[in-house]
Amino acid sequence: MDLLVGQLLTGLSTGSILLLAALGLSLTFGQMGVVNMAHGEFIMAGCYTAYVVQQVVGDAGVSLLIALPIGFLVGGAMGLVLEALLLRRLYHRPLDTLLVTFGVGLVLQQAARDVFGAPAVNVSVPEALRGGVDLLGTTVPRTRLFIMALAVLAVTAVALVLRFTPAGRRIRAVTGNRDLAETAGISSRRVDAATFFIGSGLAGVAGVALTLIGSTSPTTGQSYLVDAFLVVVAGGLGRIKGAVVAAVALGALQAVFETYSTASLAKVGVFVVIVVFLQLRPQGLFTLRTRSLA
Amino acid sequence: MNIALSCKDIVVEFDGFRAVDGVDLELARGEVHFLIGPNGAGKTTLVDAVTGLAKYTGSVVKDGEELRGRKVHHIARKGIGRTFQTATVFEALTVAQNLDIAAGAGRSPWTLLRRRRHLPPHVRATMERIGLGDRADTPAGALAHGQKQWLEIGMLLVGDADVLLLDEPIAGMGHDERETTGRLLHDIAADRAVAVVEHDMDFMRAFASRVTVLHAGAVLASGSVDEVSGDPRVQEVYLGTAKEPADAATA
Amino acid sequence: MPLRPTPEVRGLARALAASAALAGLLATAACGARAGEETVATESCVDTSGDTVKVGSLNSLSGTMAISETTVRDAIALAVAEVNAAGGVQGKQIEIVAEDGASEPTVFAEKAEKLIREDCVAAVFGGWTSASRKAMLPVFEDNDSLLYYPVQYEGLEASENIFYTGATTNQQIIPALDYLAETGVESLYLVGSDYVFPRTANAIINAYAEAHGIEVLGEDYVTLGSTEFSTIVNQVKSADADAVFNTLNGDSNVAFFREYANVGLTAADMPVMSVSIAEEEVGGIGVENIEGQLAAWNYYQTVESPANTAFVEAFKAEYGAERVTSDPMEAAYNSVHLWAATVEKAGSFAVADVQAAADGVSFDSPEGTVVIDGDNHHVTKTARIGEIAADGLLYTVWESDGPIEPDPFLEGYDWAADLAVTE
Amino acid sequence: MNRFLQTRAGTWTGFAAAALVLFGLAPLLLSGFRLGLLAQFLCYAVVAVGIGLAWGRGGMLTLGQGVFFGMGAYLMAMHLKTADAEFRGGPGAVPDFMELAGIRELPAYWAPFSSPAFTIAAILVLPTAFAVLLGLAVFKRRVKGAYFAILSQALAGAFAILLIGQQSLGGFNGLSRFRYFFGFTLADPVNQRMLYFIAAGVLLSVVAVALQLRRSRYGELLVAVRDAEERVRFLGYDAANVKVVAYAVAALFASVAGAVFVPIVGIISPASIGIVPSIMFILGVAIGGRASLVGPVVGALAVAWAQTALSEQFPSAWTYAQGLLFVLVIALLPGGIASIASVARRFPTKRTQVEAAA
Repeated sequence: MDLLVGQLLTGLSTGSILLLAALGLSLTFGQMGVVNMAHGEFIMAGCYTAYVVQQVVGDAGVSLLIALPIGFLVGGAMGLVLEALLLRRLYHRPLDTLLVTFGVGLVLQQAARDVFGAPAVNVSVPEALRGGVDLLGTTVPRTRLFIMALAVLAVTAVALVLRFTPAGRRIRAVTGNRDLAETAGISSRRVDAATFFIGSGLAGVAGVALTLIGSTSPTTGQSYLVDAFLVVVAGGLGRIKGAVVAAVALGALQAVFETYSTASLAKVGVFVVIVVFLQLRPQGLFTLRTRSLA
Repeated sequence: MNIALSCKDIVVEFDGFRAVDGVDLELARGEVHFLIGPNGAGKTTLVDAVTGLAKYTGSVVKDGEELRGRKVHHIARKGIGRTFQTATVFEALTVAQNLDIAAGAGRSPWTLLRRRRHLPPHVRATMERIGLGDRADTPAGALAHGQKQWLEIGMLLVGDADVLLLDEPIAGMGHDERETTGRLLHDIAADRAVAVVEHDMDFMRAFASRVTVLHAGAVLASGSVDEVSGDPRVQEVYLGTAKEPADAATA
Repeated sequence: MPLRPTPEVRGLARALAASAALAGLLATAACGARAGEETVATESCVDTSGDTVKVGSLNSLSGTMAISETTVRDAIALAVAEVNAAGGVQGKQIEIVAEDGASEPTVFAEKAEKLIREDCVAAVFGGWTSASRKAMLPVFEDNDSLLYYPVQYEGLEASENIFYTGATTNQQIIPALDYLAETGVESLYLVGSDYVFPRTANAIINAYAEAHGIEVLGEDYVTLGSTEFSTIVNQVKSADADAVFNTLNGDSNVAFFREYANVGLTAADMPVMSVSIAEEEVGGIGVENIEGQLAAWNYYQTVESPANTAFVEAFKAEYGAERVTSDPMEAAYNSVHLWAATVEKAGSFAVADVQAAADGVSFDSPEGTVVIDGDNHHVTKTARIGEIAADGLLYTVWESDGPIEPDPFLEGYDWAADLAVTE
Repeated sequence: MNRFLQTRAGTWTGFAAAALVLFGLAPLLLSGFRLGLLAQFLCYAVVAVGIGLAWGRGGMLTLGQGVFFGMGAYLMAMHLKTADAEFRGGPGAVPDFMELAGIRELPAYWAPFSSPAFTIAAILVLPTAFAVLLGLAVFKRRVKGAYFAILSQALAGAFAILLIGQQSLGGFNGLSRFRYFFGFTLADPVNQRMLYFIAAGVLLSVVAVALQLRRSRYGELLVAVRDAEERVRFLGYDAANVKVVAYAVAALFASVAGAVFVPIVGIISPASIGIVPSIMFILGVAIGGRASLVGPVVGALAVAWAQTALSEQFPSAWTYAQGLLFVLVIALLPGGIASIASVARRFPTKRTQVEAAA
């Protein structure tokens, strides 16, 4: 029983990390069809933002709070630049965006190595978030509770923005039917840029938060990227709700596999489960425009 | 009448919304059968259902065989061909290659793995028939808009489809091209059933052998052009709102 | 794409057959030695007629391992400069040919071959991961050349063509276990990255534990680079062992120690003994997360000896005061000096002469005197347990009684009899 | 030029020229070490031909070719290890690395690999069959485009992790230290040259197969599926089968390349087959020209050569160069080097653009 509760909690916390990493992707990939392999490096940029802010501010708690919005802006700005310089001309070539952004990721990684050095740097955890809380028989580190809360907050914020702001409504309109939205006078250009800003900004926020539990090094982003993509694939196209469910499910799955076999086999197991899942629910993954197949 | 395709009580539901709501439809060989109706009437969705793209309840029978639940390519092999609102041809391939592929669904793996030495005669004949006889080596992507639509129709012909479901085949065409297309449709309908989803009322009046009007997913009226035009309900929901037919055409 | 149907290449099958036949013909015509036959030995192209002699420095300068291996490269360069300043080897100045292993075993093999066959180096220094060493080993054997490998490793290897100047298991892992046993540890939890070193180390630990009445409460592996430790740390915590033996590698250590500290585990309740955390890694983990934890090595920057004072001073003078020195760097530094001493003793750069002269060659290194064992090509080393202090450095809390003889196949330990087969 | 190459005489001339360079000039001009390096690059080129087929012609961006490359390589390596062990210790002897890992009995799944015939059959059949199964599972459900790319990438990651965990396959260190190749001593320079010839022969054969596939009706159909998969389905074809064939052929090529790679390089480890190596296979293909036949070969050779030549002097600059190549070539020259001629001839017809964009 305790073990089960523990796994559930672990699943939730792993899932919330996955979700933070995947939420921005779900927007840019799900809603725009852009496969941004540099998303991991945007997360990495968020990590280094936290590091730099902490070097300047000193106090770990204050710097974390400052770094979160700055991380959003840093990630968002990088996303905007990427969108404006490269992706804009590639919207009809999703596979090419994948490769181009992979190249961008390589460059960003090497740039981080040259600027900050290859060794991991240390971002201190604020005093208030150190230690753990005893919950239902297991100890959950406060940092993980913080990340869970942040994930919930981020999802809520994205949902609210999409639902209630004019910009969000435009994003949803373009997602639903790009051509129709354009005839209705919505500039899909600007909406794309806005979507990308928000999606990439979320990567920056994720990066800041992930310094609490992981390392901050030039390769940090990579370790989250593949899992994040799997979340988006399993969650379904452009569905924030799907991403939430998929992240938590994959997190729990990973935890269960890890307990009963090895962590290595757990990774393989998760992959197999996703392929099988695709067999059962492929319709969650693609939408077919029937009027035109071009 | 030589009935080629018979649809009974077709219902297509998307998330609780009935896009097609109990439609009965018969397509006869020798007729150019127009499906008209305002946007959202369920015309294209009906075509999607028949060709296996959309799930539905009810029954679609072609030459005595039930098609519901069959896969898209199985239905196509049964001789049901369709075109799309935006002409969908293989832009990187030439006209000849497009038609050759369309003619070859039944080819053996061995034939497929060898090179095409010359064009099969009926493919060449069809190429002439759709007016692309001199464009055999032109990449389809370089064709004019209307030519692509003819090519797409040609692809159904070489594939031996005898039920053709054409979704707005004259969208974006000039006057002369419409005339040519209309004559082509009548020509090919001689031994086939042709259904045309269309908004253009002039074109419909000029070339329809039979008209079915859909509204809100259901059949509102069916019959000859005159019968349908005279139907007050049709005038009310559809023709009546379209004083100028050109509006409807571009809607 | 062809714009019109082009004439068919009827004979593509023939083209296939032709190229296959051609390849086959050339291949058989070019047949060399078969199994069991004498191979024509590749002639060494090392040129010792001039004033200089070349050596290779092969380290990952790019990729994931660059972080660690560039430090080794610097140490090698420092040692070569020292040897040159002292008049060189056999009166000849040493010239370094540097290559990038790019963190990939295949690149290590390729570059090793280039250094030997194209650059004609007298010896190569470098390599870090066991995978890179395993990849290079056949290259050095086939071309009969020498590799000096400076990193502690899992043992169970002895090649005529490799000199191992880092610790083998009986100079690092077993002393660490001895230390834990001495301090009263009766149960252990094993955590490691999933690759050869941790698996071999844990096999040794299990055998040791069984023989010494220590209980192993759990053994977990994570994929290399993994940063998800909540499940494992929770299991560690509920197992409540006396100590944790950590063979994690790289970034995983950061995530592990953060999680460890965050669930409230400290060095006082459950110390962690690490074998891959050196001065370089402490910064990234954050001293506050790891202070008081233990590490097992042969060398720390804080070792007190005249040789080490000189080494650290020289290194900081060359590369900057903020740099730290670590065990693999020291072993790499030693390896250059050991090679130079062996060549002087042999009076020759030839591989066979160096191999023959190696036994007993010694060097007064920063960690203490190291002596080459001519039988297994390893060196004697002093084991040290270090504790991580608030300044980020490690300080010796225990050291072995003098240098330990290398025993890569653990032949001198009865309880290890079932572990490995002697080559 | 292009026209000429498409005639029968042109094809033969092309092959003859390639054979002359590979079998005649290269062995004459290059030192044994450089020739060995070229042999290694030729293996990458073989993988690239397969990717060109699956991605350039079929639109399937396979970010997981490392899986099939690795399968072929490991299968071959298993044979070489068992053969070495038998040569030293008689039938059923345990390979050296297993002894060190404490494995005393030859695992059952290793036993058949002492047979050369079984090994070769396995190299040809196993990866291909795996690709067919996976392809059917994925393509029949119409998983395509970016979804397929991400899945194939995850597969490469999962496969590498799986291998690292297998001590009986050498784990993280992989398999290395091979002495004999079907009875020939690998240390002998003459035999190393033989391996080079085998690699060159494999490359030419693979190019010939790819050429036939491209020019056949199947090749046209494949392009049709790439550009408008649903249209093909509505013409009565099962488009999934069309894709599976190209995917399986690409897998077969990669597997054979891996099998030849192992005796040439002397090691195969998970580091050569994971996510990053798999995506690096793509770089050469993109640079050379994904939709062309020879482009991927040239691109793969160029990238491998540049990596070797540049990385030692400027390790950090090379990483930048790799990244920028991805960005610039794919964003600005999607047809790769192969399209330069037509772009320069101010002949950017729709055709090339469409092909390149797929």
